[in-house]
Amino acid sequence: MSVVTLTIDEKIVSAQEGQTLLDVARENAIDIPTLCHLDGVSEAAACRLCLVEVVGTSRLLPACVTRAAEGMVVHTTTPKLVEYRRMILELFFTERNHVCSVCVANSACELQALAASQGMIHVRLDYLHPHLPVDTSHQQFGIDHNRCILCTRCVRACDEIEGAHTWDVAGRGIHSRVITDLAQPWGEATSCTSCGKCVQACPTGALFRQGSTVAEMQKDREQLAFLVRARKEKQWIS
Amino acid sequence: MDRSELNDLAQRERASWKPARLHCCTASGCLATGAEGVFKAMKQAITDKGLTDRVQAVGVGCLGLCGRGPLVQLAPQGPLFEQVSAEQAPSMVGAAVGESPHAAILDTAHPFFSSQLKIVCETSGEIDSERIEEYLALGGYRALHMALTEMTPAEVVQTISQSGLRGRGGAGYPTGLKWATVAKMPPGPKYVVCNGDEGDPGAFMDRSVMESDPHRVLEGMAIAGYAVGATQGFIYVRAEYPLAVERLRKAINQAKKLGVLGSGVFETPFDFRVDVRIGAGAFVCGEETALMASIEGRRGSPRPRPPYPAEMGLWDRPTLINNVETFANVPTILRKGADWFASIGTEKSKGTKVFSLTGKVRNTGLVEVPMGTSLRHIVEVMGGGVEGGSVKAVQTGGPSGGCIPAEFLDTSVDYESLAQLGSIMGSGGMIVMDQTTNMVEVARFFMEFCMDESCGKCIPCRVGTVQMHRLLSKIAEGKATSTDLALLEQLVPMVSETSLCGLGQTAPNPVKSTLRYFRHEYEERLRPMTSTNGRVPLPLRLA
Amino acid sequence: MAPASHPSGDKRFKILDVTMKRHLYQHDALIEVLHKAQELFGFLELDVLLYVARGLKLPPSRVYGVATFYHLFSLKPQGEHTCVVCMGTACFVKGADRLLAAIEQQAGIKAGQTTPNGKLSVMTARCIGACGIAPAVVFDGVTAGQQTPETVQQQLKGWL
Amino acid sequence: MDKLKFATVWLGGCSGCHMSFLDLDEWLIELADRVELVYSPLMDAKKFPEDVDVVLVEGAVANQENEEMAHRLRKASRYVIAFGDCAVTGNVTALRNPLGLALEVLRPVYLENGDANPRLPDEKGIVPVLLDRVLPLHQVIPVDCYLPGCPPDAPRIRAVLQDLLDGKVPQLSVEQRYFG
Repeated sequence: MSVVTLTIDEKIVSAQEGQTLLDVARENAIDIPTLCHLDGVSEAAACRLCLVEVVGTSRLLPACVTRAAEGMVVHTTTPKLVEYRRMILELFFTERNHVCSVCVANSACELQALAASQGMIHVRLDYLHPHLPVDTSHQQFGIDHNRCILCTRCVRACDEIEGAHTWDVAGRGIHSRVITDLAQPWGEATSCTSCGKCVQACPTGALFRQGSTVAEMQKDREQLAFLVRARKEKQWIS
Repeated sequence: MDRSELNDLAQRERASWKPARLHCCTASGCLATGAEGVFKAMKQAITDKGLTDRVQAVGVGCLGLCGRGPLVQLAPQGPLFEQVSAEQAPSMVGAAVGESPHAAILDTAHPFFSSQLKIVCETSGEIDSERIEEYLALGGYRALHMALTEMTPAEVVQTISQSGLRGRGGAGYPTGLKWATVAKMPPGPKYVVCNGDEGDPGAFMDRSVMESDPHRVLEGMAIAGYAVGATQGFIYVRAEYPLAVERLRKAINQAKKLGVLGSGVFETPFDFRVDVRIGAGAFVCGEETALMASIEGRRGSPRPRPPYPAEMGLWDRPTLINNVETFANVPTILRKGADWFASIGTEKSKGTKVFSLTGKVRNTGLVEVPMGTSLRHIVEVMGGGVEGGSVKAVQTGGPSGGCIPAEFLDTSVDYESLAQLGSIMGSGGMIVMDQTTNMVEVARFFMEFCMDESCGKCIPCRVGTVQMHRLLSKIAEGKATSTDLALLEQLVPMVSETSLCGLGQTAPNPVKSTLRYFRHEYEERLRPMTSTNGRVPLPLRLA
Repeated sequence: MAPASHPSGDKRFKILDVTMKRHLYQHDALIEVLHKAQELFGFLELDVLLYVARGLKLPPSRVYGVATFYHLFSLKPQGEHTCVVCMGTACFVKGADRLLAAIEQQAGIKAGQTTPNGKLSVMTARCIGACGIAPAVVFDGVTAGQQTPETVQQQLKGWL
Repeated sequence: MDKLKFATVWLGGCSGCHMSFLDLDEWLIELADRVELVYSPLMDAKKFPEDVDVVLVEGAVANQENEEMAHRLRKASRYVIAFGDCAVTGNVTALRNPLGLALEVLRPVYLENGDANPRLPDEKGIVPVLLDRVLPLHQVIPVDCYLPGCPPDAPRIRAVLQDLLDGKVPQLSVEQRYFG
C-alpha cells in the first residue's frame, strides 16, 4: 500500500492510501468531532459532525468516509464548520429530551462532551419535546428513547460484531426509532443475546445497564474495537 | 427476430390500421375524468354504425392537455375533441366518416400544441400504449436493432455523448459521460436502472411517458445496457403509478415474446432482461443511492457518494442510473443522429424538455418544448396565463427547486439559467402561482413535504427540516420575531451544505428562493421583539 | 427449502409462499413480498411480518424497519373504504387543503385515521401525478379530478 | 468607585443554583466589596429595582409570574445571565413539556388523582397560572450570557462574575461548559 502526503490544518501528515481523513487526523492528534463513528463497525456518515473542508471541492466532506489522497489540503475548523457543528449539536439537543442532570451517562456522554467542546452552551431553536417511552423490559439493560440520537451504532454493533441483528431503525424522518426485533419490548426480543455490545456502543445514556443511577454509567467503547481487532489479527493480548 | 422480420411486422401492423383512427387518451389524467367509458362507447358506436372496417378506436397515451380531458383525437389530422362524454361517442365516430361532430373541438393551432417539439412524446398519443406492434409500426425498436447490428458499444456511447443529452432527472449530468464511466468499469455484472420514482409533487411527465409509451423507455434501457455492458435492467416505479406499472409489465412481456428483450436480443449475443420494481411511498427513493437500497429490498436510506453508482451501485456493482425521460430520448437520438439532437436547444442544454404545466394557469397539461424556450412563452402563451389574474411566480423543480418571480419570466428554460435564478430544472414540474398565493405558505408547504419525506438518517435533514418548518409556521402565523427569521436564514445554508443526500441538500431551496424574491412577505409577518429597553449590555463599566 | 406454511392453515399464507418462491426467497424481494402481503391481508400484522422474515431469512427487525419506512405499508387495519386526498403542489395551489378540511370535518377524523366504525380511512398522498386535473382525490382507488368540498362530501355520504 | 448593582432571581427552578452561589464561600466577601446586592431571594427586597447592572437568573420560565418577572428584569437590567441548566435549557423544570400542555399536566395530578375535593389550583394572584410550555430564559427575553450546570459549581460562577468585574466578556473553559 502506498503512502500519500496531505495537509490537515496546516500540518503536513502522511497516510496510507485509502485511509480515511478521520483516521489520519486522529493519528496526528487532530480532533475531529463525531458521534456516529465507532471504531470497529462500518460508517454511517449520518451525524455530519466530522464534515471538513477540502481545498478544491465546494462540498463539505465527511472525514469518516473520505479517503486521504496525495496533496489534499484539509481544513477541520474553519469558522463555517465551527458554526455548522454548533447548529448540528443544537438540532440533536432539540430532537429528544436530553436532560444531562438526571441522566445515567452524565459525564460519560459523548453528546454532552461535544456540546461543551464545541461551545454549544445554549440552544436557540425550539425544543421539540417529544413524548417518548423508556423500555426496561430487558433483565439487564434498558433503553430510554429520550436520549437516543439515532447514530445507529447499536444497530451496527449488533449486526456486524455480535451478528444478532436485534436492532434496526423503524419509521422514518423525525419519527425514526431504534427497535428490537418486531418493535416489541426489548425483553421479549428473542434474537437478543444480552451481550451488551449495544450498551457499550451507545454514545449517550439511551442504552444503559439497569441498576445504575444518575452519572453512574460508565461506557467502554474501546471494547468493541478490541473485539474486531482481536478477531481479525488473532491476537487477544496486546 | 431480425431486421426484415421487424420491418414485416411493422408493415403488417400499419396495413391493418383503419383509414380513420379515433385516438382516445387512456392515460391516468383522462381516465380520472371518464375516458374509459368514452373509449368503450366509441367501440360500441363503431360496431353499431357498422364502421368496423373504416374506423377503429385506439386507447392511446397522453394527448397533453390534461386539464380538458377526456380527450379524443381523430387521426390522421382530424380534430381534437375536448371534455368528451360517452354520449358524444357516436357523434365522434360519425366525424370519422365525414359527419359534423357535436363535441367541443380544441384549436390545435394554439401555441399550446403548435409550439411543442416532440421527441420524448413523439409517439405518445399516436399509438396504443399496450401493443408493441403499434410501437413497432412507428419505428420502434429500430434504434436498438441498429445499435446491436451496426454499432459497437463504444460508438453508442460516443453518439450519446455527442448529442449533448443531459440527465432529465434534475441535476443535468451529461448522460454520455455517465454511460462512458460505467462502460469503462471492468467487465462483470453491471446494471441499468431506470428511475421512475417521479416524486416531485406537481410533476407527472415520467408517469405519462411510462403509461403512454412504455416501449420507448425499455428500448432506451436496452440500448444503454448494450452500450455499458449490462445484461440486467431494473425500472423502479413509484407505487402511486399503478397504471404505469401495469403497462410496463405488459410491455416487457410483449418485448420478451418478440425477442427484443431477454436472451439473444434480435438474435444477437446480447442479453437484456428488465424487471419492474415498485416503490412503496418514499420520495427519498428518487435519490439514486436510496433508490438502489430500495431495489435491494432495504430501507430507502441514501449513503454518501463517492463511491458513485457508476463504480459501485446495486449489489456493489457498476450501475447506470438514468431517469425515464433521459432513456426515452435515446432511441430517437440513435435514429436521427447526435447532430440532429444537438441542433435543438441551447448551447449547453440540448434537445427538448417535457414540462407538466399546472397550477393557476388556463391550460394545464404536458408540453414538450425545445430547451431555451422562455418561461413566458410556456406559461403565458402556451399555458394561456392566469385566468382573471396575473402570474406572481412559477415554481420549478419541485421541493428541490425554487420560485421564479414574474419579472424573470423572460428567462430561457435551460439548466444554467434556472440555476442562476436559484431554482432548478428538476424533473420538469412547472407550477404557476397567481397573486393570491402566499409565498411563505408555499415555502412552508414544501418544507412540510421534505420533513415528511426525510428518511431520518442524517441529523441536518431529519431535524433541520422540522425546525425550519416550525420557524416557517411561526412566521406564517405572525408569531415570529426577527430573531426567528435570522435563525431560519442560518439553518438554510447549514442544512444545504451538511445534509447527506440531495433531499436534505435541496430542501431549503424553496425557502431560499422565496426569501430572495419575496422577502417582504416574510418581514411583514414578524412581530416586534421583547425590548431590552435600549440598554447596552457590554462593555460593562468597571466597578 | 420452502418454509412450512403458517400453522393457522390460512390460505393466504400459501399465496404468500408462492410469491416468495417466485422471487427465489431473495432478500431483495422483501418490498414486493410486503406489497403482496398487504394486498392479501389488508395490512401488515406482526404475525405476517414474522412469517415473511422467516421465509426470506431476514432478521425481524430489518423486516419491521422496511415495513415502517414506506408510507404505503400499514401496520394497522384500514377502513372498508379509503379516500386519499392528493396534497401535491398543483392540488395544493388549487385548494386541496380545503378538500381535506371538508372531509375531516364530515368524517370526524384526521388524515391518517380510520373512522371508529371501520368504514372509512382518510389519507393524504404526496402527489398522485394527476396534476392536470387538480385538485384530485382517490376514492377506493379511483381517481377523481377537479374536486370541490361539495363533490367530495357528496361522494363520502354513502360511506360513513 | 460605584459598586455594580447586582441581583439574583429565582424563577422555575429548585434553588440549587442559589445554593451553589452560596458555595462561593469566602469569595462572597470579596464580591460584596465589588457589588451591591439590590435584589435576591437571599435578601428582603420586595420589588425588582429599576436599574440593575448584572442579574443572575435561575430557573426556567414555567408560569405567568416567571414570565412577567423575566420581562421586568430584562427592562431593568444591563446584563442578564441565564444561571444554571433550567434557565439555559429548561432542564428538569421542562420535563413536563413532553407530557403535553399545562392542562394535560394538571389534569391527572389535581383532577384524576385528586382526593376529596379535586380541583385545579386557580387562586388568582396567589397561584400563578402555568404556561403551556416551560421555556428556557432566552426564549422569553434576550440573554447576554449563559452559565450552564445543574447546578453550576462555584468555580464556574466565580469565573463568570470575575470576568465581569474585570470588565471582560465572560469566557468559560471547556470543562466549565458542561450541562448537568
